[in-house]
Formats: sequence, C-alpha cells, structure tokens
Amino acid sequence: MINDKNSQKIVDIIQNFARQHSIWVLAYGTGCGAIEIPPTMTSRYDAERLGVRGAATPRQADVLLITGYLTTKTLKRVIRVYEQMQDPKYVIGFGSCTINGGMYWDSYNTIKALDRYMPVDVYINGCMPRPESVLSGFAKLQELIQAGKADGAKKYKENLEWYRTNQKKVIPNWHMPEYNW
Amino acid sequence: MVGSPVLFIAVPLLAAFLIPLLGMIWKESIRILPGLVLLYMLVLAVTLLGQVMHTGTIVEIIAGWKPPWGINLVFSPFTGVLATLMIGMGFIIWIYSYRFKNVDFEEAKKYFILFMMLVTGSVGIVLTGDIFNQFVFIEITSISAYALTAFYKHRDSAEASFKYLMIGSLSSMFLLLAIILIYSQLGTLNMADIASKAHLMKPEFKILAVIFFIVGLGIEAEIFPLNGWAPDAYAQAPGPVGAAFAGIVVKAGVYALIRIIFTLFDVSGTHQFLIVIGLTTLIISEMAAIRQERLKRMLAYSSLGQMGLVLVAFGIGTEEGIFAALFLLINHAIGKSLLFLSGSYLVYNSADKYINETNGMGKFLPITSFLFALGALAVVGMPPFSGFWGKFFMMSAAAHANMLLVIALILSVSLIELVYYFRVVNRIYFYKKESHIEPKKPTVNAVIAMVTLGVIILVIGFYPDVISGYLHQASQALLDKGKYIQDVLSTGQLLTH
Amino acid sequence: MKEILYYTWGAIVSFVVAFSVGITYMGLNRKITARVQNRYGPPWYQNFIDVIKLSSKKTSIHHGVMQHMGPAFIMVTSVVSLLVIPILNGNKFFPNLNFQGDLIFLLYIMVFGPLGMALGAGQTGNPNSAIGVTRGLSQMAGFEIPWVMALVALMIQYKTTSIVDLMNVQVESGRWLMFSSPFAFLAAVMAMLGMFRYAPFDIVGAPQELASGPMSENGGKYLFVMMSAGSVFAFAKLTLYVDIFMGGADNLIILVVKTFALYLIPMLYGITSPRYRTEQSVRWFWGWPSFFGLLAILQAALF
Amino acid sequence: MNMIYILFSLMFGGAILTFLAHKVSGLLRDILFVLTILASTVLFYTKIHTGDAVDFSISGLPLQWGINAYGRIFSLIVLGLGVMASFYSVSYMKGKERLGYFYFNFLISLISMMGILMSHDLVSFFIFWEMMTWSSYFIVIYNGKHVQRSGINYILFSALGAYAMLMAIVMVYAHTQSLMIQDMMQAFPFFPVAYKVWLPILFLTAFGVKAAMMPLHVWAPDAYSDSPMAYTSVFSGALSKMGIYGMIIVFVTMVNYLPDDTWFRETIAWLGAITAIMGTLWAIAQDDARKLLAWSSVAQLGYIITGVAVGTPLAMLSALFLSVMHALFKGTLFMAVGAIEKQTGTTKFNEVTGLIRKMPWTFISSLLAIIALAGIPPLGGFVGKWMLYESLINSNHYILVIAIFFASTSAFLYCYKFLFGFFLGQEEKEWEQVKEAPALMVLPMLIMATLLLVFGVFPGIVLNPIDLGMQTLGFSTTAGTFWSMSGLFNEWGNQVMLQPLVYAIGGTFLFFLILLTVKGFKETRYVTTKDISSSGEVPLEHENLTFSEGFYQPFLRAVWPVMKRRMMSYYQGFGQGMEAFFDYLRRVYSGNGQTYAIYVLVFVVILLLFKNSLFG
Repeated sequence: MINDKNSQKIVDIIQNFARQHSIWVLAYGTGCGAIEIPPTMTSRYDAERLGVRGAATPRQADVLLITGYLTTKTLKRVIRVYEQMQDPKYVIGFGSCTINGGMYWDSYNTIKALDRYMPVDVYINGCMPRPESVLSGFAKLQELIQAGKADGAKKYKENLEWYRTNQKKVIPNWHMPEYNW
Repeated sequence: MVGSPVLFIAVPLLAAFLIPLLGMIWKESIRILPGLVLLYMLVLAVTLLGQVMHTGTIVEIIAGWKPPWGINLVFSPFTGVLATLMIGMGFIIWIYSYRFKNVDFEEAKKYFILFMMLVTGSVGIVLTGDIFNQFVFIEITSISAYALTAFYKHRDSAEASFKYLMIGSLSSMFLLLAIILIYSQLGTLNMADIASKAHLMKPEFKILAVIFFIVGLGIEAEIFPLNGWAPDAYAQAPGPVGAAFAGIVVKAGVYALIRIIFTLFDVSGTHQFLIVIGLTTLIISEMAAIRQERLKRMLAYSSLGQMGLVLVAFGIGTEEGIFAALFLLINHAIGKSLLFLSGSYLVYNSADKYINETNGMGKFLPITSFLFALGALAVVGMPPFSGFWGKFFMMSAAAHANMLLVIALILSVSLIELVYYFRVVNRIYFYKKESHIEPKKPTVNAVIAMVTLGVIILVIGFYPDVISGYLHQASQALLDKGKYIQDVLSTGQLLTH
Repeated sequence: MKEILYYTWGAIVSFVVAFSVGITYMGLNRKITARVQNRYGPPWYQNFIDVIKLSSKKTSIHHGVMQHMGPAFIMVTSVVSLLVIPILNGNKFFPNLNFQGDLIFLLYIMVFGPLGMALGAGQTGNPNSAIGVTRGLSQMAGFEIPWVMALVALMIQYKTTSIVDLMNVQVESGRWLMFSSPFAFLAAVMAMLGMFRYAPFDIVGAPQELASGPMSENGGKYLFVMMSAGSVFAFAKLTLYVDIFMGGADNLIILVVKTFALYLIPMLYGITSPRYRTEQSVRWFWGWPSFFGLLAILQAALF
Repeated sequence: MNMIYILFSLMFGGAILTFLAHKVSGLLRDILFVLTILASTVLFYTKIHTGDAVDFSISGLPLQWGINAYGRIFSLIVLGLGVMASFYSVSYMKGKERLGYFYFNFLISLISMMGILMSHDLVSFFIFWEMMTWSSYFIVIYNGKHVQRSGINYILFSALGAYAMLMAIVMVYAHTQSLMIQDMMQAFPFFPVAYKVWLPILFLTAFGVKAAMMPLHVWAPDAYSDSPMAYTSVFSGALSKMGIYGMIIVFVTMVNYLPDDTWFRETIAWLGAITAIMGTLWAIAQDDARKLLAWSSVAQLGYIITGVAVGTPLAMLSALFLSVMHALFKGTLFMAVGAIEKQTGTTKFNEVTGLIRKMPWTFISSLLAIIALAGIPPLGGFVGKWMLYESLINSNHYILVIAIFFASTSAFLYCYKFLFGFFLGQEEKEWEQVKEAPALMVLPMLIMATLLLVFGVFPGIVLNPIDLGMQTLGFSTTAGTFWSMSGLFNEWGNQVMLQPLVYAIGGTFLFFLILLTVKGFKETRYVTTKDISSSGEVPLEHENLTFSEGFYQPFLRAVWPVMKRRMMSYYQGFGQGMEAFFDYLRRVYSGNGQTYAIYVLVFVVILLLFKNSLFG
C-alpha cells in the first residue's frame, strides 16, 4: 500500500507540508549579516510564525543560513556543516556577498559566488537585506519546498565531483572526510 | 630409669670443659660434641618428662645430703617442661650455629664453650631446688651471656656487654642481699624449706626479701625499668645468641621470678604487681619497638614486650592463667628464636642492620623470608599459628578473672605489634632490594634449624593438643605449693630410713 | 489472551492520547512564550509539524549501537510510566499496571530512559553531549531530594507506596492532597521545575552553551522518537502529579484541564527566568524545596 | 570420615598443592587451582546438607563445624563468586609474578570464608576470621611497593576489629563457659546489662570493619582498588559480606534483647546511610575506575548495613538480597575493570576511552551490572532497593529513606561515569588496537551479568533460600506475607516479578528499536566519533575531544562542604600523634648504662617506699 502511487502522493504532500512549515535554521553567522537574524526572530518580525526556529547543531537543522561573505577559511567549515546536515536540507544565501562577492568582489580571500561551492536554494538580495526580505526569502523557500523544487541536496549529491573540484581549488589543505550519501 | 636430672647439669658442664681438650685432637669435635650432648639431654628430658607426667615429681639429691640442707634438683612437670623447652631450643640453636665461625677455630671453640655454659646455667636455674645454688647458676648464665654479647669484639658489642655486666652485677648484689636476708631469718636455703617456713619470717623482712628478689630477678626477666641492657645485648650479640637469649636465658629469669613469687613467699599484692609491671613492660617495649630502625633492636624490644605479656599471664594467677603463660612462653621461645635466626640472615651483610636493608630479600632468600614471615605471624598471634592459642588462652583466663581492662590494653598494644611486624614482612617481599646489599644464602644446617622451628609453629598452631596436656599438668604443679614442699622434703625423709 | 489484547489496545490509545496532549502542550508552551514576549508565535499545532518533519527526514547518522538504541530507551521510560500511572479514576479501559510500591518503581524507571539516552549521547563522542549529561545527572540528584521528600511524606502519612491508594484517599475524603499536605505539594512542584528542565533549570540542553547538549548529535528519526517520548513523558509526569495531589480525574477533559494548570507553573516560571549554573541549580533544590519537603515529612510524622 | 572434614582437607590440600605446583609448571598450577574450587563447590552442594555438623575439640575447647540454611545463603556468594573469579584469575593473572603465592592466598581466603560460614563455635569463627584477614591482606599487598600503605591500613583496621571480636568472645566464654554460637544466642538475654551493651558494640566493630562501615571504612577504598582485580571481585563481593553475615547474627541475637534497642539500631542504620552517602560522593569524585568501584562498594555496603540495622523481616530480606546482588554486580564490574586493565594497561578514565566497539562483551556485562547497581528495573538491584525502601517506610524511618535515596540517586552519576569513561566517548587512535579480553575473562562476567537479569526477573530463585535462612535466624517465613503484598511478586509461581511490566519494557523497547532500525534503513549510516558537529571543525586524529577531566565538577562544587572533612585525615592525625608519643617514650631507653643503673636503683627505692601499699 505504501508503494502505491496515490498513497505515496498523499504521504509526499503531508511531508512537504511539514517540511514547509517547520524550518529549523542553522544560522551560520559568517559575516555582518548575522546582525539581521535577531530582529528577524524576535518580536518585531517574529519568524516563528512561519515555523522558523533556530537549531543548535547541524544534525537537527534543515536550513543552512549563510549570512554574508565567506572567506576561504570559513568556507571549509561551512561545507563541513552542510555535509553534516540531514537530508532534506536547504541553503539560503544571505546578502549580496554570497551572490557575487558584493563589496568584497575583489578581495583575495573571500569567495565570490556561493553556488559554485554549495547548492544554494534561495538567495536573499541586499546589503544588508532587511528582516522583511529575510522573511520573504523564507517564504520563497517554503514555496519551493511545497512545489518539491528545493532539491539542492540532490543536486549536490549528483554533481559532487564538480563541487569538490571547485572547493578544492580555493581550499588549500583539504582534510575532510568523504561525503558518502 | 634412663638418667637422673643431675645429668642435665653435669653432662653439659663436662662437655664445656671437654670441648677445648677434644678440640686439640679433632677440630670438628668442638662442633659435634655440643650437639651430641644436647641431643642426649633432649632425649633424656623428653623421657623424663613423660615419666614425670605419670609418676609425679622427681627430686634428685646431690651428694647424699637430704633436702633441707643439701642441694637438690627438682624435675617437676613445671620445671620439666621449661627444661625440655630450653634444651630443645639449645639443640635447635646448635643446629643453626653448627657452621658458626667456620674458619676461625679459636673463636668457634670459645663460642661453643660459652654456649654450653649458657645452657647449663639456664637449665640449672630451672631445675635447682636450692636458692643459693640458683644464684650460682644465674651467675654462670650471666657471665657466659656477657662474654657472648661481647663476642664480636666491636666497640658497640663491648659497650652492650659492659652495660649488661653493670646491671647484671646490680642484679647479683640484690639477689645476694635477698638470700642473706632469708638465711639470717630462716637459716635455710632450700626453696621447699623456705616455702614451708616463710610464715615464720618477720613481715618486713619478708617484703624486703621479695623486693630484692623482684629487682634482682627482674633484671634477668627483663621487666620494665630494669631492662635497659637487654636491647643492646640482643642486638649486639651474634644471631644465634640473640635467639638463645630470647629462647633460653629470659625463660630462666622468668622462671626464677615466678618461683619466688608463687612458691617461696605468699606476699599479698605480688600478683597484681606482676600484672601491672608486666603491662608496663609490654606497653613501653612495644611502643619503643615500633620506632626502631634496626631489625634486631626491634626484635629485642618486641621480645621484652612478649615477656611482659607472659608476666601478666602469670599474674592472673589462676591455673588457666599459668597454662596460658606457659603457652605464651613456648610460643615466644619458638617464634622469637625463629625471628632472630632468620632475621640475622636477612641483614647478614649489612653493616648497620637497618630494617630497610631487608628490602626485597624475599626474592633472594625465599625460605628465610618465608620463615621470617611465619615467625612474625606466629608472634603476632595470627591463627592458625601457635601464637594465637597462647593469646586466646590468656585472654580467656583474664576474662574469667574479670580483667577486661587488661585484655583491652593488651589487645590495643597488639595492634602496634602487628604494624611493625607487617611493615618488615612487606619490605622483605614487596620492596626493591637495596643495591649495595649482597644477600647471604643460609647454610643447610641453618635452614634445617629454622624449618624445624617453622614446623613446630605450624604443628602447635593446627593441633595445640600436642603440648597442652603437658602444660596443664605443669601449671597445676606450679600452683600446688604444698605438693612441691612435700615432694622435696619427703624425699629427704625417704633417704633417712 | 483477550485481556492482553484489550490491554495492548488500551495502551496504544493511552499512548496516542498522551502523545497528542503532550505535543499540544509543547506547542502551547511556544505560543504562550511568544505571547509573553509580545510576538504572535507559531500555531498551537506547530510541534506536530515539527515531529512529522523530523520523522520525514530522509537520512540519519548514528555513532554506534548505543546511540541507535538511546531513543528506544527513553521511549521505554515514557511508555512504562504511562502504563503504571493511572490515567483516570477507576477507568477500566486504560491499562493500569499499578501495584503496591509503584511509586518507588516509578522513581527508578523514570531514570531508566534518561540514563539509556545518556549512554547514547555519550557514544557520540561529542563533548557537549557528555557535559549535558553530567549536568543533567547532577541536577537530577538535586531535584530528586525534594521530590522524594514529598512522596515519602505522603507515603508515611497514608502508609502506602501505591498511587491508587493515594487517589482513593482523596476520593474518599473528598479533599485533594495539595490542600491537606501543602508542604509536600510545594516541594513536589518545586521539584517539577527541575523535572521539566525549563528555565532557569534548562542547563542540560542549553542551546547557547552546549548546542542542545545530549541531543546535539541526534537528528531525523532519532530526534523524532526523542521528542515524542519527551511529550509522552511530560504528560505522564503531569498525570502523576494530578493523581497524587489533585485527586486524579474522572474523565479526559478534567484531566487535561488539571494537567494544563499544573503545566503552566514550570512554563510561566521558565519564561521569566534566566539560567542557573549547575551547582546553583543543585543547591537551589537542596534549599527551600528540601526545606518544604522536611516540613511535609514533619507534618506527616506529627499529625 | 565426615564430608565436612573432607571438604576442608580438600581445600587446604588444594591450596598447598597449588602453591607447590607453582614451582613445577604453570599449567598444572592453574588446573589445580580451578579444580580445587570446582571440586569443593561440587562437594559442598552435593554432599553437604543443611544441618550437617561435626563435633571435635582442640585443647579442651569443644568446637563444632556445620552448615545451616543461613550460612548457605552466603555460601552461594562465596563459592559462586569463587568459581567465577577462579576462571577469571587464571586468565587475568597470566604472566604475572608470584602466582603460587597469589593462588595460595586466594584459596586460603575462600577456605576461611567457608570456614566462617560453617563455624558453629566462636573460636573457629575467630580463627577463620583472622585467616581471612591475613590471606586477603597478603593479596592486597601483592601489587608491589606502592600498595604497602593500603595493606598496613587494612591489616590495622582488620586487627582492630578482630581484637574487638576476640575480646567479645572471651567475655562470652568467661560468662557462659561455652563457645557455641547457639549457646551465646540463648544465654544472651540473661547477661548482665554491661555485657549486653558491650558485646554488640564489640562484635559490630569487628564486622563493621569488614563491612566498611563509617567510620571504620578508611581502609576499604585503598585495599579494594590496590589488590589485583581478579581478587577484588571476591574481596568486595564476598569477603565484605562476611561482615554483613556477622552483623545480621549480632542484630538478630543480641540487639533484639537490648533493654532499649532503638537508639542502637538507629545509630547503626544512620552509620550505614552516611556510609552510603559519603561512599557515593567520593565515588563520584574519583578518576580511577578501581577507586570509583571501591568507593561504590563502600556505599553499597552502606545500604546493606542500613537494612540489617533496621531489622524488620523485610529489611533483612532486602539486605540479604542486596548482598547477593552486590556480590554479582560488583564482581562483574571489578572483573570488567580488570579486563580493561589487562587489555589497555590503565584504569584511569582520562586515559582510555571509546572501548565499546573493541570490547563489546565487556561492555554488555558492565552495562547490565551498572543497571543493576543503579537499581533500575528490571535488573536485580531494583528488587533489593524496593524492599529496602518499603521496609524503611513501614518502619517509620523517614529521614533515612531520604538519605538512602539521595545516595542511590547520586549513584547514577558515577554509574554513568564508569560506562562513559571507558566505553563511550571519543574512540581515540591510541586505543585502536585494543582487543576484547580473552574468553576466560569475558565468560564469567557475562554469566554473572546474565544472572543479574535472571534474578531481577525471577527474584524468587534467590529469595527462597534467603527466606529459609531467615527462618533459621528465628524470623517467621516471609514468603506468605510478602509475595501477596504487592504485584511485584504476583501469583505466577511466586517466582516472577513485574511480569507485565517486564513485557511492557521489553515490548516497547523492541518496537521502537525496530522502528528506528527499519525506518530509512538504507539512509542510516554509521559515522565515526570524529564526525561530530563541532562548529564545522574537522577534528584531526591527534586532537583529543574526550571529556573526562573534572567530570562532575559542578556537582562536586555543590557538595564540597560535606566532603571537606575526611575521616582519613583524623586517623592520620591520630596516628602521627601516637608515633610522636611513642618516639618520645622510646627515649626512656637512652642507651646509656648509667641511666639504666639509675633506673634500677630508682625502681628499688620506689618499691621500698611503697612496699606497704604494694605488698601490704
């Protein structure tokens, strides 16, 4: 019965609904954007309305929130955290720096485009993006999840070779366990 | 009759004189002769003891003078047990010291002569029934003991010997004084006679005599304030001599003291005095023993304490108490001798004989160390070894006499004893050997002697009935003063008709 | 056989009830907390969504067999205490395995699960987990004292170690124990603050310090079972308190009302409190709560 | 010849042969050792029946050896643990020095424990008691120089106890003229009051030392932890129970007849409770598994003492049941520590971690034993604890319950520390090569751990013999009253406890375990302990993430005021004072001949002066 297509569909709908409305965020406060998270979560903007909630460790988290520019040193940690998260998992790039390097576009030690290294599901534009845009980013992610299109993790698994090459290009001493999902 | 008690005096004395003569003919004979003599005496003593247990006391009259006037030897169950013990110990110590001074003939000759004199004197003290004769034997014992203490001719041993001599001469003085007092009052020197006439003495003189005896014999019996010489003598004398002191000489001293107190006079308060002085001796000696750094001194102090315990047991005064005292006496003779004998091998090659120089000997001298441990267990009174029974009998005797405080004191002092003995045993087995100490393997005869003692400890421990029958009779014999007097004096009458 | 099936069915139903009520309480907790903080807050059913999401996680990792078994251990505690604690007064449908001495049994079985889970947390090798466990155990040694004092007071007053007997006492006298033994109730409620591990006693999970402590390596299905067990256990504990102190309940609605009223105490105390350090927390329990416990015992012994 | 003689000759002969065989061949020695214990166990249980006795006499003292139902309970512990430990030691002690010595003393201590149980008279009781003391002492000091101090402490306290007992024995002997324990029991009510008070105190001092009762416990942690683990299991499991054995006799036969026994019972019960609390707290503070278990033994014995002291039938039942359980789980745990010591060379929590995958069987047996120790159902420890609480509450010991419960709750702390410290936590590279202990070591542990489970679920197996034994002591049978008292012991053949609960526990556990395993089975994977969420860092192999230093620091900070004062320091102060005093006294012997001569003269003068009062 479980393998039945229709019932599978129902299960999918329920699961996607749950995933959509329960978003546990691991806010990786890499850059200046981290300052925007507290107002987002507290009474003014209250992201918990949407089921968004902080998670303490990557094992429990659904969303990795990269708040700002990433130095190559931090990138390694971020990749590590991302790989420790459990499927299904999503990445939100936060701020211009994750999109194109932003004001660090010519810096020697920050990465410019996050999606060369990780599968980003949603980008939130702005420098800094206001809590409103953060919320809209979460809303967008929810939409994607509901539609079943937030498949960054799947992409990552499929194109692991490519991501690894990119990652290893910028990270000099690569001591990481294998990613074997 | 196999022989008479007089042989116990005559034969060894003769042997002592024969040793130098025979030594001129065959050098080995100076070693063999004492052994043969002691063996003969042992056989004789055991046979006589067996006989005495059945037929009653043997009184031997010397030179045909009947008891009140002549010298007599009394081989009662009590004296018999002690004499047998001493001779037995003498024999074992002879086995142990058979190879003593193997290369130095003259020294060995001296040693064996003195040793025979020591045994003769001690046995004489026990057997004689005449108080002046006893004094003579005490002198014989003491003089040979002085000489043996100074045997090594070191500065220390000379000093120890001198101390012994000095205190010993005080002892002689007081003894003589006491004897003079008695003679002036009663006109007799025979113990039985004195005992039967003691009530005729003026009370002040009697007490004075008792005090002089207590002091004079107390020095030999090593009671507390009088035993300052003892640790030095024990420690400086050669190993077997230390064992002989503990196993033979002290026993004679204690015997003399007990005989005076139990048989000669019945002064009230002496029993309590024995208990108090015994306890004092026990407590102070054990406290001193735990702080000693040298093995033999520790053993010596412990020996003093044990003798104090024996005196307490005698002081209880009941048949049970005397039985326990005799048991303790035997255990002390065996156990402490074993400790002295094995201990002197453990510190054989160290100059200062420190306790920590026995470290790790267990691996190099397994048998000796094992026997030392056994001796320690026996002396401490751990069941199932011989010491336990003595302690137990003594405790129950004390409890029967309602002396619970005494028991408590003795038991708490036993804790101290336990600590210092086990400290040494631990060192022997579990510490690392001091590198500069070269262990000395015991000779075969020494091993035989020590193993014999060890076996005796085990046998008595597992089956105390071996000796308890004898000891019961012995203690009855000591207590039955009337029978003693009657035995001795009636022998004289027998001779007359 | 029929009886066993009947009981099993009842056990499943009571589990479902406990699960839903417990989860709802957790959700309400979040809602109320949000309202106190002047937020709108998540919907009351938010925790249901969370639980379903956790169960729908596709992957999960474990560091070894103890971690794998950890959630099962803690579930055992929840289910067995639910079975032992009488849910309703004299109701035959819910299985009731209570017996003379079940209070003592409960005290120990309540430790069974946390200890099993602690073993799992230990096996992850994450220092945070182990620290969390040590804190939890320390705190347990703290709050068990007033809690046991309260129970002992009741036990000696009514000469029983059975929950049902205590409930019957209340039914017969018509008086709740929280009124007849106020000090015991006070001590027990103060101990409950520690049991629920809300602030200021949330030193075990402490997300900001320990990254959720013992649970930091658990995600997906493991966290799902743990959360379910936690909510079932919360309901079981509240029911126990209601049974002992508030005269039990005749039907589910009264039970829910009573338990929720009790639940408000740790919740509201938690919302308005910061966090203690471990030794402060331990000492707090050995202070006033234990004093009230002593008073309770005195009251029981003297009157 | 009587079977009892044969038993003792067999054991003694075996001990001596084992000792001698050491010189011949190691294999022969091991075989003899194990055979001796096995043969005597078989002999004891097949040929010697309850009520058998032999009479004989040593040196006029009538003695009697025999076995009654009460002694049989403890014989279960002694011989059962003895057999297990003998197999274990053969493997554990392989390659060590002085094995003849070790096995000899091992056997002697077993013999003497059996002797204690079979003595019907006080003298052989005392003899066997002392034999037990010195044989165990010789094993305590087996490990070399660094343990001599604990050895001396042990022997000193044991001797203190033994001498107290000796004093009591001679008091009884002097008063009743009989050495039989039976006679003492009958005569006790007619003793003078001073005897009635002192005898139990003296006996309890003796038994309290062995049972590590506060304040006589100071030897225990060191002695337990310093002897070889193969023996410690017997030492802590069986030997300490001899103290309990004696205590129960004392309480049943003496304290019951005290004019007013409440204060006496209360004192001992509280001493037991304090022992439990302090033992637990100190166990929590330890960083060495051996020390931890040693303190934990002290604590566990505290519960038992409390049970004995409270003395209601149920409390007695619980004390005896806990004794059996303690023997089992503490035996297992000490064996586990021994196995770890053997495989890794250390027993410190902060040195060795993550052995669970390397030594799984050791882990499983330790886990079961720890669960039993903590008193968590459904293992054996719970039944005992439950009965203890029940009895304390029924006998109105309100505060005592709290104290016991506090100790028991705090015990979880060290229980967890034990499991976490060795088996869980980071799996460091240093310990990668560690293998499971040899089968001979693992099997005894597993058997005992299984027994714990069996006895927990079917406590009647143990409770029935205990019930018989308690009837020997004059209790009415408890079976009828307690079985029906609670659903814990329900009607299924008087054997089964918690049946529905055990099924519920097992069923729930299995259901959720299967659920966890089946759900997403393919997508569940094992990761190493280096793969943990540590802020995105990848810990390198040499980076040590193990948390073991200051494990319970906050808790210890909270309880520190209680732990500040240590009993040991008082004893040490006393000992030092005594030594100084002795040293002062020793100077009486100045080594100067003149002084000695003066002593003689002074002595004479004193005697002369006081002659009238002395010899008047």
